[in-house]
Amino acid sequence: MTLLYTEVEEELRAAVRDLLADRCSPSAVLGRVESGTPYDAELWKTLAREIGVAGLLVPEELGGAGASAREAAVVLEELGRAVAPVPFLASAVLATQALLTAGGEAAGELLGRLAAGEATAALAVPFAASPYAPPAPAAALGEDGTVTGTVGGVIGAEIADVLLVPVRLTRGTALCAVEASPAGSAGGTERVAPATSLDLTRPIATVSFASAPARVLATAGGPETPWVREALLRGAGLLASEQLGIAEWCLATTVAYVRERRQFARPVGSFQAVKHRLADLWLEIAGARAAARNAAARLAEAPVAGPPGDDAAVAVTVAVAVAQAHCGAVAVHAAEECVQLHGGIGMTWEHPAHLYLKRAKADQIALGTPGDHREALAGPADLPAPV
Amino acid sequence: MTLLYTEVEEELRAAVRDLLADRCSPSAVLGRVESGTPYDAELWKTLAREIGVAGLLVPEELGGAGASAREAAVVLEELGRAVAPVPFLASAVLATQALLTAGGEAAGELLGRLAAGEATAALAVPFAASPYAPPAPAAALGEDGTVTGTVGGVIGAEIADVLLVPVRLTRGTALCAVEASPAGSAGGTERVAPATSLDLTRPIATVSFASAPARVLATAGGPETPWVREALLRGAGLLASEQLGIAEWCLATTVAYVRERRQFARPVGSFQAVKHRLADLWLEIAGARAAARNAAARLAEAPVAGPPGDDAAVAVTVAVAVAQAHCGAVAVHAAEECVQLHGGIGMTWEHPAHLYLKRAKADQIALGTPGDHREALAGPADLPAPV
Amino acid sequence: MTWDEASVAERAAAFLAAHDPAAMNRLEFLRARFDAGLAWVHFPEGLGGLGAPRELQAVADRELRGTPDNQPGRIGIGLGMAAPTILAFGTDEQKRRFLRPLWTGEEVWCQLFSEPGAGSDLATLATRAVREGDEWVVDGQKVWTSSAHTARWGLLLARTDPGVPKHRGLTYFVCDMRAPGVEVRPLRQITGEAEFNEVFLTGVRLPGALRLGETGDGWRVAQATLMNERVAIGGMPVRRTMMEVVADTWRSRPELRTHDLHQRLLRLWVESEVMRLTAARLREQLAAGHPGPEGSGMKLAFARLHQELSGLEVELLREDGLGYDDWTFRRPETVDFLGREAGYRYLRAKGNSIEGGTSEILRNIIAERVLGLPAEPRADKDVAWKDLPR
Amino acid sequence: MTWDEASVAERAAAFLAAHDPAAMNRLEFLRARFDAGLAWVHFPEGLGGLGAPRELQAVADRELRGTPDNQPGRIGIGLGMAAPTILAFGTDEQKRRFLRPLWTGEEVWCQLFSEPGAGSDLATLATRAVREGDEWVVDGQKVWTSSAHTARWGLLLARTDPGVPKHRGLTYFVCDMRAPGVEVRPLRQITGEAEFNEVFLTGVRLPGALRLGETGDGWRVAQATLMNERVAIGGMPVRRTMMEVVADTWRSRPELRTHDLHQRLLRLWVESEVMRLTAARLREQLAAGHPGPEGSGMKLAFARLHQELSGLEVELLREDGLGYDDWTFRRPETVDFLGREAGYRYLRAKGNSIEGGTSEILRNIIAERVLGLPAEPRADKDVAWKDLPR
Repeated sequence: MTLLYTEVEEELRAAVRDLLADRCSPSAVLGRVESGTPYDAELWKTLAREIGVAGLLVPEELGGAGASAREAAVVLEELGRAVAPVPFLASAVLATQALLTAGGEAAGELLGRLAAGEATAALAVPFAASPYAPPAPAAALGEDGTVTGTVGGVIGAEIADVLLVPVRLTRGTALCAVEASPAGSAGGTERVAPATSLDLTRPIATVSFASAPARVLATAGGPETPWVREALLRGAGLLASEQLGIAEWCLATTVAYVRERRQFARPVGSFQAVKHRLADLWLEIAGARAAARNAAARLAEAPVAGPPGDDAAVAVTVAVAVAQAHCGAVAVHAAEECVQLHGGIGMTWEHPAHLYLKRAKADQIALGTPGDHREALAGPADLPAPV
Repeated sequence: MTLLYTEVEEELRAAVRDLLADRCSPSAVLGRVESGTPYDAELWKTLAREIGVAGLLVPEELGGAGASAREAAVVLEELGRAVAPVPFLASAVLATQALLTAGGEAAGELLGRLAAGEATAALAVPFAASPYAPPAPAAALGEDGTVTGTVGGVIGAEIADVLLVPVRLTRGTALCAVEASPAGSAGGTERVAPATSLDLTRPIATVSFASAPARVLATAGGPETPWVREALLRGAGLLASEQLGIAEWCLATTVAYVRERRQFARPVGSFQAVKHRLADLWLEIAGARAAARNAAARLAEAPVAGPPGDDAAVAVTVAVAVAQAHCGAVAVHAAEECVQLHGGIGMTWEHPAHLYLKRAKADQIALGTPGDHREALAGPADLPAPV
Repeated sequence: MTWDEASVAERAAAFLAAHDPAAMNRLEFLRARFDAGLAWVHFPEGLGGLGAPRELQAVADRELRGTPDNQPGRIGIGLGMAAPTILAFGTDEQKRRFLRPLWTGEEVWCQLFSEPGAGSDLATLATRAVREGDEWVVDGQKVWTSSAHTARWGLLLARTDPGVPKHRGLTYFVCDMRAPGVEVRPLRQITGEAEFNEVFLTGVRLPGALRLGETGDGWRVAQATLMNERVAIGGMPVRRTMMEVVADTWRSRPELRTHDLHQRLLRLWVESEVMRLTAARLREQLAAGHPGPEGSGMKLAFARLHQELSGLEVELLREDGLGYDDWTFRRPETVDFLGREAGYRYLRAKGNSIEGGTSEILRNIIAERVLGLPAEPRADKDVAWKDLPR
Repeated sequence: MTWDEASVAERAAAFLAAHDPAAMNRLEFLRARFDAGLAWVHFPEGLGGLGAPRELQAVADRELRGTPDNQPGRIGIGLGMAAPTILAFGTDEQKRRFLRPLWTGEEVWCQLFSEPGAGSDLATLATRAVREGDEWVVDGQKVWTSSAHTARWGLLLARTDPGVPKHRGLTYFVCDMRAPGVEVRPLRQITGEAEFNEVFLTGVRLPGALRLGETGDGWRVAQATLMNERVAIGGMPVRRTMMEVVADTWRSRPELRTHDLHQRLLRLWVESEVMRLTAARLREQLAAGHPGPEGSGMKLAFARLHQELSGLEVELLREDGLGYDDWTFRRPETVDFLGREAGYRYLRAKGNSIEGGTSEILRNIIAERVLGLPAEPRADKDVAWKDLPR
């Protein structure tokens, strides 16, 4: 296991970065945020099909790249660095992980479509859900095989062709797939209502189902939804790399600004208090890089979830929780320093800093807060709470 | 109620400060710390008798000054500023408050002796005890009226003429007074064993009683020891002023040093990172001053404990808890910055900074940690804990 | 005469007896109140005041409670900054012309100080004013100007002599916001709305009578304005504190509580209480005539506390924290943290450590003016402005 | 020849076959090991090495495990700082004379750099070395010198030309610690013990052969020493981490637990783990031949973590935290956080952000060398040392 980037990973990064430099500049992202189509479908198509990022986590036998969490993490670093409005995390990580955990033929077929870039999926679970307390299904499967219910705070639903819905059964739970109606069509049995979101580049939506036809992909006997838990935990681990990318952009942009900006006939970046704050931030980010790499490497080592409590599962949980506890706070800190050290210009809509601040703050809440992840470490670290 | 200092208070401060400047320089304190007599009995005698600080909290009808917590707080600021090795907090605050709460003739007579500077007392309760969880008495009253038991972590015992001991009864508790044997006498029934202490200027000791003759000053029917609780709470509120004095010395000394000390052909204090840290510290100390003054003023307004839960009692608890939660941390922060910004010289035994660091760290633990005091605010602030 | 509580109350009662607000037009009532010296009693007679001690204003306000007011939230810059500056540096003519419509709210004021290239280092500003006969011709760009789009007059700081060090070549003007060449554009913020404006000044001609203070003395005049700005920011009345808002969320949403959040909230409650006590102590010092240096620190503490509390609130809300109330472009006249949701508070509070003096500059001020620490070596003090590196 | 794992292992096996440590005097064994090139395999042949890649040292150490060692804790300055400096800048004669007894531990070394007036700004140091014939006469005072009282030799930086800017007038010497005029006094610390010394140099005469590097080139030589110092501090082996010590206290004392402490401890556990991972990643980069800039930050992080953890431990212990194990004046040869109690750890850890480069200086280094931020304006670069303000 290495915490460095492999050559293959660096090549993948370069490909993604080049594309984003071309097609996803800050001003382009800013131009899109208040439009009716917050996600950039064309960019996503290129990423998914030409660079092949949609199938990174999908095994080769199902038509994917058979890569690992390490490669997905590198893609997320770059997407975070560009606050790119594409559903990679929603479809190629969260939904894909749920399908991988579900297994079986129907899930396999769907994974093939996702990997090929033919379809995009969303997991109809609140983005704010914590892997340590996955929410009970908000929808139910009727006797006629249709799904009814409402889920709020879902990412990537507006652009999804398939919605993966955890549902209650009379006994136990299931993961269902609902095909989205063609855009613009009326009278569908499922509805995606975009919500006004803090994060302008990855908005959330409320998804409702009214007797929507569904395929059952997997079932579980107890109240748990293992596909959801696994998707949330692995998604949280990979989100750390997105947070790393956000933080790196914020630091680099701030450093570049304070080197040039002069006040009192000196570059602002020559003032010692500014230097020390940026040095501290750099150190936090060096830690974030190590922690995010470690989470990705641990996830890559254990691509299939073992029984909870076995050594590999504990190692994964610790790596994910450490990465999220650290990186979630670092991204917010970096974005806040970016706004502050840009002075007034950082408070304006036309400067992209706010896109990063909003993404970082939303990411801090997503998939468990830093506090949730710290709490989850009390057991594995053997630091019991007061009684 | 005012948060400023009155003229009378400023006069008292000047008298104490002048005396300490004469008789309690940092080098004098340093010279004493490893000697067999850590407390300065001569200095204490002058303070107690000539300036009259021992009787500040004692009503005039009992021979005291009939002053209030406000004046005691000002004395503590000055004693903290000088890390003076005198038992003011132990005798004139903690023991005195216990006696005032006990009431009755025997306690009154003892208060008169303390106020006159004829005797010094110590409350045989661990200095680390929290007012929100006062310890059960560690000693018991025998049928023959003697006290037996051991209490650790007591301040001021080495120099005390009278030890106030909370004891268990068959039913309920009592506060007893045990006269200490004359120094050097053998075969006493009470023993004070000095402990090696973090705080060199206010060491702790273990006090043992083996059938020591005692007078019962007050009794209580339940398991509580109201004299102890009240002494700890009021002591904690006043300790904030000592912490303020410590912090002020540390800031002033550091500012003076960095103004003079040159590195890179500039005063160290002209470097912006140093300036900003000291500005932040100054702001914390301004807050500490307001919080400590507020605690003293609230205590002065309610010199006698009301029934727990009445408005005045809640106001006192909030003021004390806020002051301790803030000032405890500020004094440590100030002392730590003092050591750091003095560079190597701050790490040496011959520079007095370490005396303040050790006092501040011990004070942080004493009479409830900052965490204990924050916790105590959850109720009055109506910020309930998770269930 | 020497005014006291009784005589001010008597004066107010006499004024009310003669002027029934129910029977009068609002503006006429306000003008009459100004003329009666009950606008700001510490101003001189004839200029809306009685020459009375400042603290007696509270008596006048109490006696006149319930009568029409001048909507202080809308004309804060006029009241807080323009009025004291005009009083201190204006000519008699300027005082007579400007103070009455300023106080009644008939004329709104704005402040034209900051520029894109001159924020913390205000004295380096580049807007030029060139004398032509009895007029001054002004060219430049200002930014962060609230109320510019509603203002009749602006407090303008401009460079009149680039050949001397930067602090010495500035002159202070009253800018006619209706003059040709004044263009106001809204400046949208990260909250979605635009409290502020950019103001472009192109060949704006100002008559000499609009100069405030001496030519070249602009920096000193501006200092008075800025001092009053910080007093105004520190003393702004608040309906409820940010702490109370967040505490209410905590109380009403027990399902959101965790030990992590609880410990952080208790810490912030203590900080909030300490700040309240520090401010109370400061007010006592001011009332006793001993203004303490704590004032410079209050804005610093206030900014940090606001930012930490609002950040905690968004995190605490979890799913609700991922939402936002409204990104619509708007032009609010006042800032109201409480009328909006958590996300807005979080974003708006980021400005608290920038506007009206950044937290970095305030720390410098505390370090140098309060603690007496030496200034940094400076390369820009004795160099002509035009020769400064840029 | 080109060395690899197999050939080094073979060499070690052959050496062991010829030198039975059970049958030899310890010092003779170490000298023989040095002569066999198995002391530091990356050093040249004849100087204790084989000219092999540095990472093969692990092979030699593994093969010779269990044989007498040179007590590296006692001679850390010699191994970590003197040896690489002598190797890089020494004459052949100096290398032959010093390296062997240095490695075997026969001769202890110390470092005579810091002075009371020259801490962070080391280059401003005032100790003078004046040439007299083939000798140098040294006068001055050094401080923070560990091992000075046991050392045979000292790495001395002294000013040989006060008439040039401070960095250019320095020369590097090996100081004979037995020479007349060298006086060593213990320097007691806040922990009660004295790890360090003050060293007074009065008319100390050093032969010209003890100059290391060129006259006036001392700053460059010293940089090599200091770089190796920071590597040595970052790479120090630890039996257990401070986190483990505090966690054990937490586990064994359930009655001391509170939610406040628990939340703080969880945060520090995460920080400790992040630091461990950062250090692991750094080692990987070094091994791959791409030393990353993270090294400069590790000491900074290490100092802060140590200080926070040890501060928490004392607080957590409550009544026990009010005690201290021992104030007796002592002269320890090594620092051992774990052999002492919480109070000692708390006080000793305060030095972590001062010794070997203060945290302030390390932040400057990160800001300037890693982030490329501009240096502060400097007044001392081009001024003769003797003309600097003091």
